[in-house]
Amino acid sequence: MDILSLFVIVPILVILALVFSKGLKQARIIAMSGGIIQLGMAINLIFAYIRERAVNNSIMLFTKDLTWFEQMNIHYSIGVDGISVALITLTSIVVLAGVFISWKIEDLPKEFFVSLIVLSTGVYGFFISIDLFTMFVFYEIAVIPMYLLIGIWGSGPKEYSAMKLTLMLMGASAVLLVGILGIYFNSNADGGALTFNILEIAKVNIPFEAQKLFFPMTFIGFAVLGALFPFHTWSPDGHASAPTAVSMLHAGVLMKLGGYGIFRVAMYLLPEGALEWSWFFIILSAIGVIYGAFAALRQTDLKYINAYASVSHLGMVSFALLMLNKTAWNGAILQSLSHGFMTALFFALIGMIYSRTHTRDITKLGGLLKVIPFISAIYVITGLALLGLPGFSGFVAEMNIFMGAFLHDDMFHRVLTIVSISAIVVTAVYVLRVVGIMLMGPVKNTAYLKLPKATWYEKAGVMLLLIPIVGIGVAPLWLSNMILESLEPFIRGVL
Amino acid sequence: MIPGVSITEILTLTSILFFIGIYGFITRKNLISILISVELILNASVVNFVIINKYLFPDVLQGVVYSIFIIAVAAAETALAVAIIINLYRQVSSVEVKETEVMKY
Amino acid sequence: MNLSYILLIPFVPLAVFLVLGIFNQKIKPAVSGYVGVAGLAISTLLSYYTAFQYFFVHGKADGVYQTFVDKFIWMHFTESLHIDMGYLIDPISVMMMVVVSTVSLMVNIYSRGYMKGDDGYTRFFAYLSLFTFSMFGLVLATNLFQIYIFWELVGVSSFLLIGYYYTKTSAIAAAKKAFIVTRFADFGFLIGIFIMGYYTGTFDFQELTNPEGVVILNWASTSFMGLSVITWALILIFMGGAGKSAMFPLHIWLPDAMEGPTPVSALIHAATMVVAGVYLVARLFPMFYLVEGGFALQIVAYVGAFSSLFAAIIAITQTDIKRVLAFSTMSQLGYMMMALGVSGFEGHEGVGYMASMFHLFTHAMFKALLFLGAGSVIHAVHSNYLKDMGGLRKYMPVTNITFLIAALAIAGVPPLAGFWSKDEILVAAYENSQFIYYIGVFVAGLTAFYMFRIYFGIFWGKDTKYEHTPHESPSSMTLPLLILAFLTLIAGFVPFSELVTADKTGFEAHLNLPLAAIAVGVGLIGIILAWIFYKKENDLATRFASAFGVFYKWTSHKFYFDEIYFFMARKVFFKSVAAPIAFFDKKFVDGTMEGIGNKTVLVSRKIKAIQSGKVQDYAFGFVAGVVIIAFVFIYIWTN
Amino acid sequence: MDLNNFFLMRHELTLLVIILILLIAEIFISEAKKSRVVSLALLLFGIHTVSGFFPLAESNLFGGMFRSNELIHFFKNVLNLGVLILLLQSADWVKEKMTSNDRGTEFFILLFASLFGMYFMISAGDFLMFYIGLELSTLPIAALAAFEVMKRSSSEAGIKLILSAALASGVSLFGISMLYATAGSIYFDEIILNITADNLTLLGFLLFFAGLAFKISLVPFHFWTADVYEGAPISIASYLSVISKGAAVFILMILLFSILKPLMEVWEKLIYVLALATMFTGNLFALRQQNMKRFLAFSSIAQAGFILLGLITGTQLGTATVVYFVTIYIFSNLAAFGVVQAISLQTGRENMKDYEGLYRTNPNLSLVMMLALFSLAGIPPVAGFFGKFFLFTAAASEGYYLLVFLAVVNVTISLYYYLLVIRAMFIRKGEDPIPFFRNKVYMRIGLLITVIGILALGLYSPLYDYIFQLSGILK
Repeated sequence: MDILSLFVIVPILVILALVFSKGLKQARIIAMSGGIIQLGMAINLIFAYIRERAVNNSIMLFTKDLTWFEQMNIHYSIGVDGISVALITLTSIVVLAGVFISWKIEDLPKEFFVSLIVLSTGVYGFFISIDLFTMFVFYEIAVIPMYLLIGIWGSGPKEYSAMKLTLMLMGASAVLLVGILGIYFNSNADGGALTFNILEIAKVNIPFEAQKLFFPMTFIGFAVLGALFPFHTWSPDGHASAPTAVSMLHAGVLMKLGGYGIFRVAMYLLPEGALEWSWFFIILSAIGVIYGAFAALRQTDLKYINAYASVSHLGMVSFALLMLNKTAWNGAILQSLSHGFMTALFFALIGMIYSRTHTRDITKLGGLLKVIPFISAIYVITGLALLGLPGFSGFVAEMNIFMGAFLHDDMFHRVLTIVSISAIVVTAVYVLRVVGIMLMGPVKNTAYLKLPKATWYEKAGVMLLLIPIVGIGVAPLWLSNMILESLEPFIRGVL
Repeated sequence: MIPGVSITEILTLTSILFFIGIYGFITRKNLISILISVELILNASVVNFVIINKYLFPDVLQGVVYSIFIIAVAAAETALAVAIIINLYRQVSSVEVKETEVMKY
Repeated sequence: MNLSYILLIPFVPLAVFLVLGIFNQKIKPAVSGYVGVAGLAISTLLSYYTAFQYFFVHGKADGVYQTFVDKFIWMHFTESLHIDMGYLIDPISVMMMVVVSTVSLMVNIYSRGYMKGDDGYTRFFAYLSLFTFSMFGLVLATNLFQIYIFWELVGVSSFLLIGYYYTKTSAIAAAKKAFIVTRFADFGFLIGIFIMGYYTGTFDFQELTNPEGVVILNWASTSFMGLSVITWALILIFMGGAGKSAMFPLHIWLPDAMEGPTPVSALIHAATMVVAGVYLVARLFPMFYLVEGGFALQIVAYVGAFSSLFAAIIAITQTDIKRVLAFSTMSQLGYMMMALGVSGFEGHEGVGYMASMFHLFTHAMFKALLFLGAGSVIHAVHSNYLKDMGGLRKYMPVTNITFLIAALAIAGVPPLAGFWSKDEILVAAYENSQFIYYIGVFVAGLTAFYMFRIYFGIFWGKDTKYEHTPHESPSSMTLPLLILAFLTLIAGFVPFSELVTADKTGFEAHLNLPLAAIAVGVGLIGIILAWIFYKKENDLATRFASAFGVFYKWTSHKFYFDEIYFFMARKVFFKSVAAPIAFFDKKFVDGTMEGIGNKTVLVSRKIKAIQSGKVQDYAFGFVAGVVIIAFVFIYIWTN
Repeated sequence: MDLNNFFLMRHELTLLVIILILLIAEIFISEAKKSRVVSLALLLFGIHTVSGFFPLAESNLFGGMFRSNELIHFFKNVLNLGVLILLLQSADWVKEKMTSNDRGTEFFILLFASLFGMYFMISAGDFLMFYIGLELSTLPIAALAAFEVMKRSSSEAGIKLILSAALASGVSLFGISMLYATAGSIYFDEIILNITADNLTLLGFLLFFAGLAFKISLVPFHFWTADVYEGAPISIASYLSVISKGAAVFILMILLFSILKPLMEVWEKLIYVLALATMFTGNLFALRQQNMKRFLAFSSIAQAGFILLGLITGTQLGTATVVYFVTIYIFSNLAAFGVVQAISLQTGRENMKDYEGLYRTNPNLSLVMMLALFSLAGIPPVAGFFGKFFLFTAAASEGYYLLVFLAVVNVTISLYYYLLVIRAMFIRKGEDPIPFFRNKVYMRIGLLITVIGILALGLYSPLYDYIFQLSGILK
């Protein structure tokens, strides 16, 4: 059994185990052990990858190829490069943290964990697959459970949000599907056979007209998941209604599928299309960056604030991707990672606060730093990380993005770059606004004076997410090297 | 082969017959008369087959055979339809088509 | 020379921070205080050792102070462009290390008394250590990006310390203000760095500031809007410096920052962090001086001069002693900037540079002393306001004496520290531009006046009746006062012109008597005025105030800058940008998406009548369909 | 032709035998033991289904009126499977009918007769055989639609079906007569030789097409569908929605791809238009349905629209994808109808509102339903996704990207109303959820088979490749 397929098989086994489990206790134990195993696998994968990379410099490592639909030339073909490895690790960590955070879920626990793990399976599959069809399959597998997760275990207008989220993402995948088919039927442009295999297609130079037609479809198809302005409106409602762990997984991991897909499919396979269209999407992304920040400035619901923050930060990801140079791309990947950790951590903390105070309205909260010091302190730290404080992952990522964006010295890029950079100020404002109103100040509600302190599993979840944030922030070099070398083929492909 | 009558005239006749049937089907209020209109439609095609066979391809009798089958099937069809209509009559003691508008939208 | 031990200087405080931070709840306050002090003591000793080694033993090679660098690559941008981490040892960094460690140590000792009994005592020391670590990092930075990194960290620790009393709304507001304003400045700084990096291909100070280096030699390669991009970069970088050093118009955060505990004000907002801006300019001085004929440097000079004047004027009218000190700080920082601005590079022309560093050094000592003194006063009378003070000399002699020394020093009375450095600055200004010189002299007078205004106000003046009689502070607080007072006395005699100069060679500094005389004279005038006004209780001051009328009002309201900024932030950005965007998002962007959905459902309601349930309608539909299709495909849509 | 290639009609013959046996059984089995007929019928049909899978040579009988080949065999087997599942699902219901009022054997007889008709329709070699098959497959269903004599809605459904069917067959007959006039023969093989795209031929083709479109219930020939489904017994509704629709699609495909190929540039436009009309109409009507049967009726209309995406190509790929999709669709839809059947059998409730909170009382049923709906909506990893994806691939292979795009938009719309059901079952709690009940064994087996089908058909790729290789036979 090869090291990658395990990432699909182990979750399935866990699901089976869950199906036969009884009650909350068993369910969460199984889910947790499953999560730990996957985390172990992910870490093992990193080392295995580094070892393998030393001796083998093919684009994808640990590749495996099983023919699936012979006649359509569809394969179950998998492989990883540095980028996928990093994102897989992110996933495994967030999933485990999510399990910890939803330790006390009462309603249908079994089903909850099952759906959660189905989702993660989809994500893993998406990251490891290098066959467009397989990729697409996993993509949808990852998206659909959201409906049940939000619908059943959510809060507020959950049915509405769940439906909205699912439909918008499915609509996106509709556009995406057309794009993929377009790529597929142009993959024989050099006289070869039709294929879904990304690496094969990358060798083909698809006719310019086709690229021009299908790049935007593929891009938007993925970008909706990446909350690209103006297709982001599913995310605030969705996140607000979703249960904590789901918000974590969704914002932390699922939205990363967008950026990854844009990079691996849209830009890698349709480089000329990317060049042709970059200006347009750069504008959208830049708008998204600043727009999300300002929108966050106005919200009073913690989850909305964080959701709009995500819009802003993921805007940076697509912004960076469209800069079409190594530095910015490196930044984009790092940003995906760091945003994954940070936003997951944020949602976790919000969940803890909510579970204690039963409100997410910052105007109703206050002085939490005095009442629940641990959670509040971590919240402050995460906030600082979010506003790009050195020593945390966000800084590293943003610096790469901005530097990369600065490598274009024409007016257009300069202006938009500076606009995007100005977001760091706004970010500071809305982060400090929350910190100031909610954590500091006098305790508004005396009932809060005896809120329970953080429990062990909450601490575990938080630490799990905090460590990588700091780790990347303090010693980014090894990670960024791992990513940079994986960017080589893209450079060759796109530039 | 009727002398002095060309195929076009007969075909015109059958077409008229056909559309009379259609018209009847759409306008009649009574289920039985709707059935009759159906018969008209079918007969139009029956005549068609026979005529076409006779005038255009007289050597093989495909059309004629076909028409016989149509007649047979039409009979069966009508019988069944009447049976069902009777069944409805048992319940609502009427054979008006407007009795069959319970299910809609 | 082997300098690896220098790493300990920043990392000991870091370790202290981590220990205190993580075991915050577990550690007993007393212990944490000792831990903090001990940690700082180590750093201080090491920095003194380094200073000694550098300046007097190994530092000089054939008359020039060498620069020792040790660094490693922290992160790659491109193959050539990367962020390094490491330490850079040259005169100013060593000097700064001494300043930082000294003041920091003093403050740590002082705080053990000042913060006694405060819950969060441990937290306080943790923050202090964090700040010290970041400050060392900033000082030792080898390149622009490293300095930026620690720049931000310093800002954050300042945020944390200002907001230390986090239940006090004013404190929170001040902390946020400080962070956001500096953040805005750093936005410029960052862009400056990027421009610099993009056009010069390096962040490294040595390559950037090397007078014969490629960077400086072909500064004119690219230009933008009539100025060299390098100049733009420098201006933007200076923006960052101005933000930290509270230069006009980015000064508004500094007065409010006084909401923090007094030791913090002494450490961060008087002695160390706020001089970071000056340090940054000094760090890049060759560029400022040599690129485009020192255009950027001119800006520095005038901003500095104006800020010093502006702040001095405001300081006169403030009634909160800490705010007076804050504005005085701002004014002194302006002095330093001004000095850099008017400085030359080679040999004796570099006197301004030397003077500014000198003033930085001395100012750190006596301003820290002033703050700590004020702190001990506040500690005694539990108020920041002059009206609640007076006649304290009887109760707290030590504070009185030390405060007086410091006041004299800042007023530039020989032979105290302030006199020497201030004199050098005025010399530099005089040699460069009369205008700036006169401003400098005038400010010197103002400084003397407002400083003695509060001195007399606190220790002399009316005999206030105190509900519980104030008493001298504990030894843990007076000790640092005495030490600093001592330093203030001697600091002036440090031969800076040999040690810290622009071209690192050192020159023969000589006292320019006439200028010195003028300066001292003005200072004395100020003191005497203050004596007249505030020595005894009288209404002269109020009468003068009313005489100035509007001007006084404006001044006492700090020329309404806070209001302007508040307006910008609240009304313009929050109400006129953020709110509309949020609205737009809900109504339009979201509205469209929902509209699509609702329309679909609506349509499906509209068309339901087609399924009428009448079999004949169905038949009609059927036939009509056939007819239309037949018509279309036979007559219209045929090719 | 001699006896042993007469045996090439194995499917038809065995089915005929079964019908006869049932007739005899009807006569000789006593009232008390009537319900055994069900088991008997199931047994016999099971045998028939299995026997259908034994290989069978190509055949061309009655001077080309009846022809059969591997693809057709395969499809007959698929139909058999479908009917078998359907029988399993409706066995209990039929038993109930028998005990209440002594009827039920004719249910099987009529059903098999209709299936018998479909066999002939599929393997028709000329228009006469085709027509007989068509009618033979329609009329019994009309009778069955009116099977529940005590229910007014049932007989209304019967009337609507028979009348519409009569009209449709009348129209298509008129069309056939025209084709006969222009081509000079009713034999497909001869028509191919001398068919040309002149106006009369076109008109004939269009009229004829309408007749088949009626069975597939394409817009605007679909109006009868919803009402009949709602009124008729559930098993009949599902029979109409899967078996007869599937058969009609299949024969339509054969005709289009073989004898009507010369008219291609007409019918591809026609199908383009009808596909869009059908998908949108079906979905838009399905949006607000409350009655599950009606809901599934409109959803099945929409599905028919998707099928057209495969038909439009006229290539081997198209054939393969259509057959593949229909196979999957049969399983998915039968699963959905099966659950509806089970619930209405136990509680007589058929509205979406009654399904609220179903998961908490009957998890297994709701899971089956969820799988079925996901398969219909085309969500991986269940089979429906692969079916749809391949249909779209086929359409895209001919460059119909816009059509594909609109189709996928429709998938999203359809997802909406499928999710409504899932919402009712999983998310809503409901005032009085359907209490827990256990299904009878037949029903369970029936549902089990469908579930296995839904899961396996997609993931087990060789099936598709097999179909593709079979599809080579056409053209």
